[in-house]
Amino acid sequence: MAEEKERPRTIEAVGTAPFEMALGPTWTRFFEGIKEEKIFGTRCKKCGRVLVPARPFCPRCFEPMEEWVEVAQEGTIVTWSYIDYTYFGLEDDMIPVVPATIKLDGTDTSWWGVIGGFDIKDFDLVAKKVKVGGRVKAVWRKEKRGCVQDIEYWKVIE
Amino acid sequence: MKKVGIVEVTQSPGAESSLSLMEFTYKTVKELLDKVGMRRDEVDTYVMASSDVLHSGMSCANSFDIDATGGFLKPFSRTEGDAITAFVYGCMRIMSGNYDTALIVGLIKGSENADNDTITSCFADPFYSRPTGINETTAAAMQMRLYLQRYGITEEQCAKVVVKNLGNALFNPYTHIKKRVSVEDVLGSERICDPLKAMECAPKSDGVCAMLLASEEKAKELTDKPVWFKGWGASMDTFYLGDRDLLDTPLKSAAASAYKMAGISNPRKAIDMAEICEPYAFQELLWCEQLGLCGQGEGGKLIDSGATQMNGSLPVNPSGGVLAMNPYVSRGLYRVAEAALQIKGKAGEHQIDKKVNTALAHATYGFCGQWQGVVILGS
Amino acid sequence: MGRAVGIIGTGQTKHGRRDDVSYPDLVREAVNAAFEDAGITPEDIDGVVFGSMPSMMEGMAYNHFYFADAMRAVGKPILRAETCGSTGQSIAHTGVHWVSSGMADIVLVVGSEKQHEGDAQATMMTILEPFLQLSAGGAPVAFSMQSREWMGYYHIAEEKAREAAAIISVDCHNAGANNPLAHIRKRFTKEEVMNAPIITYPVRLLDVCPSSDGACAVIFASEEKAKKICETPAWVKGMGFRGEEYFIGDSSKAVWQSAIEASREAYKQAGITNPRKELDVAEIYNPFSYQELMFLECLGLCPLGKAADYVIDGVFSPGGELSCDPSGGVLCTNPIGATGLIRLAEAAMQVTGKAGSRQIEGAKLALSHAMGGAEQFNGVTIVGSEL
Amino acid sequence: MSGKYKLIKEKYRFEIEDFKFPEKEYKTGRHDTVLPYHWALGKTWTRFFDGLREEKILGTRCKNCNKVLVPARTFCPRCYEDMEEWVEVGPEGTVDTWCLVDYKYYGQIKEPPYIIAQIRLDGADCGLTHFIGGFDLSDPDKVRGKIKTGTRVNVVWSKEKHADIYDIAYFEPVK
Repeated sequence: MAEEKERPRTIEAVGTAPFEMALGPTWTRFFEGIKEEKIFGTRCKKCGRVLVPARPFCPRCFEPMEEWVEVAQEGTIVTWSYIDYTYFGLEDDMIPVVPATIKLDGTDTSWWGVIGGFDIKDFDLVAKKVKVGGRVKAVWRKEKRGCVQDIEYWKVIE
Repeated sequence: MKKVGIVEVTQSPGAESSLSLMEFTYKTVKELLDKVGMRRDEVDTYVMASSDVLHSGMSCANSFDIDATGGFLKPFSRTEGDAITAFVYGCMRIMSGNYDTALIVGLIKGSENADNDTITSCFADPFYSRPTGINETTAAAMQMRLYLQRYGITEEQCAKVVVKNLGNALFNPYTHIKKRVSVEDVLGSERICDPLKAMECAPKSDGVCAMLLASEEKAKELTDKPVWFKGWGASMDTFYLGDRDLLDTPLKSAAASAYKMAGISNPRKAIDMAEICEPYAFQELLWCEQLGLCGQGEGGKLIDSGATQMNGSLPVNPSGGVLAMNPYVSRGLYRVAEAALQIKGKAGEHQIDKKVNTALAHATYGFCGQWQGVVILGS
Repeated sequence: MGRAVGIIGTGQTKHGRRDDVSYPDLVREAVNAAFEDAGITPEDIDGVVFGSMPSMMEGMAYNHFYFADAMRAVGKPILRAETCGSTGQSIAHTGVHWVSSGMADIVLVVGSEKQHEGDAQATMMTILEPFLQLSAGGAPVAFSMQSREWMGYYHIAEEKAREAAAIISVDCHNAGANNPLAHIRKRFTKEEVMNAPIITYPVRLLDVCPSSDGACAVIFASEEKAKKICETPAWVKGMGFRGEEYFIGDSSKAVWQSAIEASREAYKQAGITNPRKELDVAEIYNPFSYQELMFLECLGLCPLGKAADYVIDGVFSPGGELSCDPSGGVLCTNPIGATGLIRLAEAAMQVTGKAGSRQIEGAKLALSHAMGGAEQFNGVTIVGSEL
Repeated sequence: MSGKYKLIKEKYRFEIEDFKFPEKEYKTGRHDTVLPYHWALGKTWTRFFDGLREEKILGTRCKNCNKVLVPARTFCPRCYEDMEEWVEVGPEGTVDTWCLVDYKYYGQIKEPPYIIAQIRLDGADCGLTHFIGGFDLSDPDKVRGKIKTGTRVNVVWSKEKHADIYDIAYFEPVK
């Protein structure tokens, strides 16, 4: 602490700024699906890929993506990690978190989710249950807010 | 130096948009590519401009924006700050000989951000300027006070800029504010930051502007009437307002460099029309002076003379300017785009009567115009 | 390529926690050092390029306004480029294009960050679209997941990857201890690194870069001016920059396409066909030791999927075939907006024999690199002692 | 900028409670940023603010151009020389220019109306940005009658001092 006092002064502040984003037709429709426990992707007419979450256009072909596809709620873990540190906005009681990218069946991309449904405080248990290539399934929250966190977690299928 | 031509431009509709930022950007870029008949991957390089604090709360704006700008796995860069810098950087990339075509995009959805002044307060240092309330509006109001005093410019003359520009905007489908107003309306509007009145301040708008640039050979291949990049200049002022003469801005040196590069000795004679960035009405007059389009202290006379009207001898902001449409980050690229459209003769209902051979586009941001940039285009 | 461009001076601050100076004074420290190194005065500068991380990092928007005086940019044209972590490379490319285009003869490029003025990971979270992407974990999570994906993709045993990552960490920390400007100047053993606590699996504490305050300035000049001003300019031989899709899952991050293509373009311009053999030094952007493994592959310095073997064999260690990050790399110093430019400054110092205690004997050709975004952007610049 | 905010833990997000956007006819999502800052003053600002705490306004003189700049600077922005000679300026000065703020925006520093001015303190060669107050600001025309370029003003100190710019409460016209 002695060292703290000797430091030249700093001014402490919290900066806040509000923002409000338009979801636009594509993501409005996507979240309507989420509220009904459905996951929608869109298919590119040119390259044929199905992207999740649904997109207005294919970033590679640059063509509008107009074909909507309801995709599976089960998929394969592409990769995962284990968050065990904090920063401003991620407090002690919010960790650990097991984030993963999951390739849903029938899609050509993976998207982010958190894995849960068991005691994730035990890292060894997590490392035993969560595997690259392992299968997972969506578990929904009862109350939906219209964001990806409406999927409470992804449950490992043993 | 190599020549660079503007092949084509597109602008998003002026009204507030219900599209997501990604869709909003994509539409304008896609329209540009379709117009020139190119695929995304056929363009050599991409330079985009967006701003982290004016980007709907998402920082590292280029991360989110790359998809919609079309830059996937293409040589790519991004300028942060006014999009006129993306235009200039795009020109540099072509002039260096590395690339033949460059797609430039400036984008913002002002409707998704907090008030303009919430954001512009963040330009100020946190110890002194910010806690004493400096933002672009309060800085501009202090600048206006000096301008009125030193040169006897009247508040009516400043109000006339609003009347002219909003009047012009009625003929431009890509503007945000569509309203015919009188000098009395402007003078009677709320005195929000005396001497500035509410109607003398630009709104915050949603706007994407996209532009395809090409090397001389390629430009001639892609369009019958390329608009040529003839010169540019930019300059920066010292940071603290108290250290400056607020009426002697770096625009003079920015303009001087641009004119030199374009070979212009008498700007008033050489320039056929100008698109000037005037987030505050009086600034159009002050900037005209500093650009050498009229004498020092003669900005008031210039607007009184009618020369800057759409049918005048030196039309200024026939598009309606920033007072009618203020997509903060992309507004400088809008100025270039509008100047280019006038040279091409494709400005539609707001095409000015006289033939435009040389046009000036100006951009500024920061307190009292701390950064100033000028681009000269030619037929 | 247009006009040839040379680096005639570089300057860096002492990096670390720099609460002793205000942000503009920090920037001025690097700018002064660059002018001193180049032996020119600010009057000689035609233009300035500035870059840093997003405004949210230090709570200052468009801070080139604030630094106008510190950079001696008053009365001069200034451009600002920014591409997250790869900003340092992007601003360098802006400077090179500016000179190369013929519109300026001498350009000063400045990158800076004062990470201790904000919360880096909380800031990183603001990169993610808030409704569609999971929002927790900051940069370590994104890059840890990438590491795990890479291990899974090439079936690299976890222990092997962990050992290779530890070797990189040990080498970088040894090099950092040797660099008077580095933030972290402490050596560690392989065992210490391998057994450090997990931050974000599989990444451990000593696999992670620090948060640093620091600035870097590099002065670029046209061929004619460079030859006149400087006895030994570092010539820009090649550049490349590529970006991938925003949504992380849209492309494979195990095979990092943007790094592959960015380096390919740079090698092509520089006429390099066998980078591991031809390069003398590589300053790779390695905020996490695992990422360096991936970069060794994607920058073409070893075959895809083989980086761990090469590193364990000592190919990229001191005395090996190619010296990587003799400055200590990002693992020892990471003022983000400056980091990519520091890579280039260090590469330029190496090929001009100015690297002091960290000089690689006889270095003639060096690669510098940076990456940024949500695992999206990669930029490469190659410099050489000969035009 | 500061406001009331809360952390929505299950979303890993903050929400600012004291701000509302205008109603929109289309679907939107609120996404607020709340971030902590620790801005380093460095030695020059530290000494300047220490001076304010002792009711002294300090500038620095450039050994090259001889100008006195306030607030104190580490270096002269024109000459780029270190500024090492400290000089006390004020407490009176003249108004260079000013504006009367009477509108609201999110993150505003104080309740309008208030006057922001550039004040050239006696002994200084530049303006100092600060407030002018101490009288009724409700009628802009009356204020225009009272404050002009060249009006003499005098510093009014805050009773409680925190070694920051608000140790000066405002400037008031000299009676």
